[in-house]
Amino acid sequence: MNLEVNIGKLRLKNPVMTASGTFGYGEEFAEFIDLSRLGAVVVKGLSINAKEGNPPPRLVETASGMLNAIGLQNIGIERFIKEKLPFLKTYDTSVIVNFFGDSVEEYETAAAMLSSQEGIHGLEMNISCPNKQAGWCIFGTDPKVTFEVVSAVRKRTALPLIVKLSPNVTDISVMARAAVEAGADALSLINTITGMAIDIKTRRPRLGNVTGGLSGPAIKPVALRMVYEVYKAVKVPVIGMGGIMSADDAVEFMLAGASGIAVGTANFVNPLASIEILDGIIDYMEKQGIEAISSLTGTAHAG
Amino acid sequence: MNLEVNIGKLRLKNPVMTASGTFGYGEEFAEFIDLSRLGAVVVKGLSINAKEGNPPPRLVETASGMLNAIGLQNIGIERFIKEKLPFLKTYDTSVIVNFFGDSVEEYETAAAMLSSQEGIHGLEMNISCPNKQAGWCIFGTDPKVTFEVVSAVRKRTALPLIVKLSPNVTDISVMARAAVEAGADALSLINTITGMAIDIKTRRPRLGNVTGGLSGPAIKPVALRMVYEVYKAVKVPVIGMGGIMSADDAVEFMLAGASGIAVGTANFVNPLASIEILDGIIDYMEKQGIEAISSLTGTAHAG
Amino acid sequence: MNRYFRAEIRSNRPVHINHNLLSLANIDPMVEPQPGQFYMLEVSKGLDPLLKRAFSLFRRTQEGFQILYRIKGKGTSILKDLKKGTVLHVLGPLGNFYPLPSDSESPLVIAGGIGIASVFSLVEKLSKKAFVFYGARAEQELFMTDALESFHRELVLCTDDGSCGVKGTVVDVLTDFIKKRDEFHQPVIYACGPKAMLREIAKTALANGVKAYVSLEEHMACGIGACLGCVVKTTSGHQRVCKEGPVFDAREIVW
Amino acid sequence: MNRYFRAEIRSNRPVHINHNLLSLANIDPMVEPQPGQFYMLEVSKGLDPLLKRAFSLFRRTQEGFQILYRIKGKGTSILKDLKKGTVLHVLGPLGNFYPLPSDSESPLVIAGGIGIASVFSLVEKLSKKAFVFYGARAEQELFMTDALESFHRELVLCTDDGSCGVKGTVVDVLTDFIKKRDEFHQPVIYACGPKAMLREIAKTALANGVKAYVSLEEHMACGIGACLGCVVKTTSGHQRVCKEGPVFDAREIVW
Ligand SMILES: Cc1cc2nc3c(=O)[nH]c(=O)nc-3n(C[C@H](O)[C@H](O)[C@H](O)COP(=O)(O)OP(=O)(O)OC[C@H]3O[C@@H](n4cnc5c(N)ncnc54)[C@H](O)[C@@H]3O)c2cc1C
Ligand SMILES: Cc1cc2nc3c(=O)[nH]c(=O)nc-3n(C[C@H](O)[C@H](O)[C@H](O)COP(=O)(O)OP(=O)(O)OC[C@H]3O[C@@H](n4cnc5c(N)ncnc54)[C@H](O)[C@@H]3O)c2cc1C
Ligand SMILES: Cc1cc2nc3c(=O)[nH]c(=O)nc-3n(C[C@H](O)[C@H](O)[C@H](O)COP(=O)(O)O)c2cc1C
Ligand SMILES: Cc1cc2nc3c(=O)[nH]c(=O)nc-3n(C[C@H](O)[C@H](O)[C@H](O)COP(=O)(O)O)c2cc1C
Ligand code: FES
Ligand code: FES
Repeated sequence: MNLEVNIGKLRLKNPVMTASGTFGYGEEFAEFIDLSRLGAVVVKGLSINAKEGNPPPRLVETASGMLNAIGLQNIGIERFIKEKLPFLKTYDTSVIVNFFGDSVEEYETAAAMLSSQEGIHGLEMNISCPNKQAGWCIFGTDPKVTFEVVSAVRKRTALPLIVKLSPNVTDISVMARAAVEAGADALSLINTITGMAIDIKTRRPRLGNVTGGLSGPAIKPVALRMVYEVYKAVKVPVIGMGGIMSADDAVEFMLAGASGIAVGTANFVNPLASIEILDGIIDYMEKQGIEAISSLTGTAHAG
Repeated sequence: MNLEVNIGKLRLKNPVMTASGTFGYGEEFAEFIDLSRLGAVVVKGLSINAKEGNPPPRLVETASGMLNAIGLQNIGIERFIKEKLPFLKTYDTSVIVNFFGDSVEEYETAAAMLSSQEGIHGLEMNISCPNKQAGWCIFGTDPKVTFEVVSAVRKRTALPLIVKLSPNVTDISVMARAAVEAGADALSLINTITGMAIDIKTRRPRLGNVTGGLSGPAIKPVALRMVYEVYKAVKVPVIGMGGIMSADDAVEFMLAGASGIAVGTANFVNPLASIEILDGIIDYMEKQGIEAISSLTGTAHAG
Repeated sequence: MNRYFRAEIRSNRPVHINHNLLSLANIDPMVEPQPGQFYMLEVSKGLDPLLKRAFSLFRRTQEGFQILYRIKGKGTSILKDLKKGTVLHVLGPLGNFYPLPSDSESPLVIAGGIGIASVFSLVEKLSKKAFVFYGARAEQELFMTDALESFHRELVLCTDDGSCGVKGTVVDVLTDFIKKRDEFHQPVIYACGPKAMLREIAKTALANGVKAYVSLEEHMACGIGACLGCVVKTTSGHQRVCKEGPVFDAREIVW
Repeated sequence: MNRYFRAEIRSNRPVHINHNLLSLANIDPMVEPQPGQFYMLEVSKGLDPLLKRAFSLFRRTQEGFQILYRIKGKGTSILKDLKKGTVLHVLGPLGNFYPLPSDSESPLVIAGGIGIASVFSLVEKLSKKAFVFYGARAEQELFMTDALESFHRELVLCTDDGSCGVKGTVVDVLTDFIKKRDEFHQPVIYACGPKAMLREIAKTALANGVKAYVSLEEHMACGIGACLGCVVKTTSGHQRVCKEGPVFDAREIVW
């Protein structure tokens, strides 16, 4: 049985990754699962400088989902490299670093800083965070701006470059094509869908930031549709995510067109989720007599 | 206690309506609830000629939601007027007719046909159905086209004109402004979010139409956020919907900016839902000492 | 008298691996059901699973009614764990029902697997001597045969593996049966089971000029004709399984 | 030895209107908890509610541990109906714990309402004579007072309506108490309760130069420091209640 998948130039031992922001810097989960079993660890989004993020409250549970407005709190690239990366290097897994910036220059600098590091196997560029700050959100919703910022970053890194798309757009395939034309090696989707919740007693928004990003099983049908559309629109590999809670969900994303998948909110519900999903995929392959997992990708499009 | 709300020129006895397509032509629910208690009955979307809709399967349940790909099956405006409207007229409620067309001309003709009928109190123009057929779906995702079709319809009807917005857009407030500039008296939102599901045994999409519209509690946070945004963007009344299952949900939409609300998928889960929500709103008003329900609208924006 | 009512679970016991018999007692007055009709049952008070589940009337009882169900997915897995005393909201009886045979017609009831749930009360009700063909994969998957036998109809059991009754499918048996049909003046078929089985039965019936009623399934949201989600293709366009069905004249279905 | 383990419900009984005591027995080996730590409990196997719920260690037992909880919303309403024998996935013990007093310090434990759940096992553990102030709205809302009394600490009960003990809030009592504090060399406060109460306690403590530890609550997704969802504002930036907390030095919180 062959579990390997290729995400552009990046070869992963299996298709199961962790979704950025739901797995900390990896170490938080090391006591529960063997990180070496994962296809890749994708860490919390980093910026050049540390960020405090949004004021609390930052979380609201919703029907089969949750809203978060973390606001990209992170320790900054330097501390990550010093304090977190050495730990991750001790595991036999690929390390993908999610990053963002407030300007094209910041994106370029961040990419360059990360690309000079040994032990980082790929970059995931977040152009899609719905926690609007300093107007940078537009990177992920206007194809021209997407093209510009991805092109700029492409020139600064030789690492496999994954661009993470926002679902908060009219036509995700337009965004996908813009990113690919600008040099993305792969695309990951979806990031959270912007939502909100109001407390009817206080009559105020529940989140400190008013709006937040919806994740979890509630959004799975939307995520799956977008992966299906993007698979049709571009030739590069797609990493699918959005509400994956089980191996069945993961397989659905692969059938829709994903080459790899990422487990997000499920990590909160069950710290073993990523590994249980991997085991479930293996089980599905055995039962269905599937030799290579990569043969599943996009088969729902046939016929 | 004053439950009345104004949707443009249309005065409703209370804010509770039924969402188009989830309440049939009203008669299906008449054995369960007293239709006269509703603020308005909004009927299934009509076109000039009857439509067969999409091939089955048309429904998939998802986490706290459902996908539908009905494909706008309906009996056509003439049969509606002959067979269904007389029944609705026997109730003391407002009748709002949801309609659509495959072209600007069809929209115009449909609006004119409906506007000559006594017993119809308002029109809801569906420009937002995600069940793509004949390319007409673009009416709801391109502000220029929205402006054009709404302007055309506006000239053909003196009835209160509600334009129903699609959530499948980058910026809902742009769409809202286009509809209002073209003459909409009110806006309703959200229609369903496009999604899909795949059967991992057959490896085929579960819906006959491949994609469908996601509704139910899963989408509530997104719907609420869009109502909040649209309330800020335009001056006309907003009818909020998307996952309203309880009076608390309904109140949340009003706080976000809705003048009226519509109960959709909840009607399937519980045929008494609309009336129970109305009763729950009355209860909330009593407990919170609220004199006029209309005073709630938009109060989450304050401060 | 209302088609939306509360019912209390009186018992909910396994009749076989993955199959349960649920006995409900109505708390509110209920409308009298007919064989072939169905109910939509609330399986959880939460938002997931969201929709009610459709189950045929298995049998009317003094205190209410029974449902025979297969544990299939999320909803039925929750249902199987519900205990005596639990109160559920129920919608029904819904849909049309099996039209009873005229005096000159001989009823021929065919059930495949869990399809027995839909025709059981029909067999019970049929006043004249009815033939009942009931098939499953193996003996253990034939349920409630004692009860069926107690009705004293002509009962033919079939299993794919021959572990009980005739070895073969009900369709094989039906085909044989129809061939020697002079003993029969005017057979009329009532069938419920997997779609593939029903399609074959329809074919056989049509080929032999025999009237056949089939009970169909489609995913449902409302159960009362409002959502248009449960349609099947018929010769006169899309028809709702929950309203024009679940029982259809086999000739009208575009298979 | 694992912080993600299965536990079986041994009992789940009301101790008052809307408050239950849940006794769990660990099936897998569990890590020894400390007073002030908490657990994330699975309340449903379905997808709604989705997240686990946070509850303080109430008391360590021989077979596992206990949770004292208030039935608040969706999750706890489901939890209260779970029966003996139900197996839950549990994450914990999580977070930091109450730092025990030094020999020269006199512990002063303050609980408001359900806040008793967090400090109960601390009271049990404190070797030296501790003062315990426990307040609620009315007598019926003071739980487990018998058990508290059995520890033979100095127990001061307060109720808003005076139906039991001192009439007034624990903050009033604390203020009085601190004024006459020469009988006390070095008090150290441990407090859990509504945020407004903790803020007042912090104010009083600061004003009187008394050390105070408060246990805070925030909505949580992961419970293990990964999501950054549960932060509170502190003098050294955002700190995670699930990791750096739930127990904080009152001086460090930006109230
Ligand atoms: C008119 C009618 C009568 C029925 N009578 C019986 C009966 O007497 N006994 C019995 O065991 N089953 C019966 N079924 C099938 C029963 O409704 C499904 O097995 C059940 O809904 C499965 O629910 P689940 O949550 O366990 O499965 P899941 O697969 O988790 O359900 C997911 C969704 O698909 C729907 N669904 C799945 N399978 C079916 C199906 N075959 N038909 C309709 N909807 C489905 C569910 O209702 C739910 O909305 C009947 C179906 C219909 C339409
Ligand atoms: C560290 C910690 C220890 C706690 N210890 C206890 C305890 O021992 N006994 C007790 O009764 N309660 C305790 N709580 C509060 C308890 O977590 C909430 O009452 C519970 O989560 C409510 O869940 P629900 O589904 O019933 O309410 P809902 O309001 O329906 O919950 C909706 C969402 O909000 C979250 N939430 C709601 N209220 C709180 C809250 N006060 N704190 C954190 N999250 C909340 C829920 O976890 C859920 O995600 C503790 C909270 C924390 C953070
Ligand atoms: C608490 C939280 C924090 C997140 N932080 C980031 C982030 O820093 N960068 C990013 O690209 N995506 C972030 N995401 C989005 C996830 O990586 C993922 O795209 C999204 O949650 C959908 O997947 P899921 O439904 O499986 O969680 C975050 C999501 C959550 C829930
Ligand atoms: C089965 C079904 C059919 C629908 N048909 C229509 C329609 O004909 N016209 C329309 O404007 N919206 C239609 N809708 C959208 C609803 O009116 C509503 O906007 C949407 O379902 C969100 O609300 P809910 O989550 O409360 O269901 C339909 C929705 C469902 C579930
Ligand atoms: S289930 Fe809604 S029309 Fe049949
Ligand atoms: S709950 Fe996730 S960091 Fe605290």
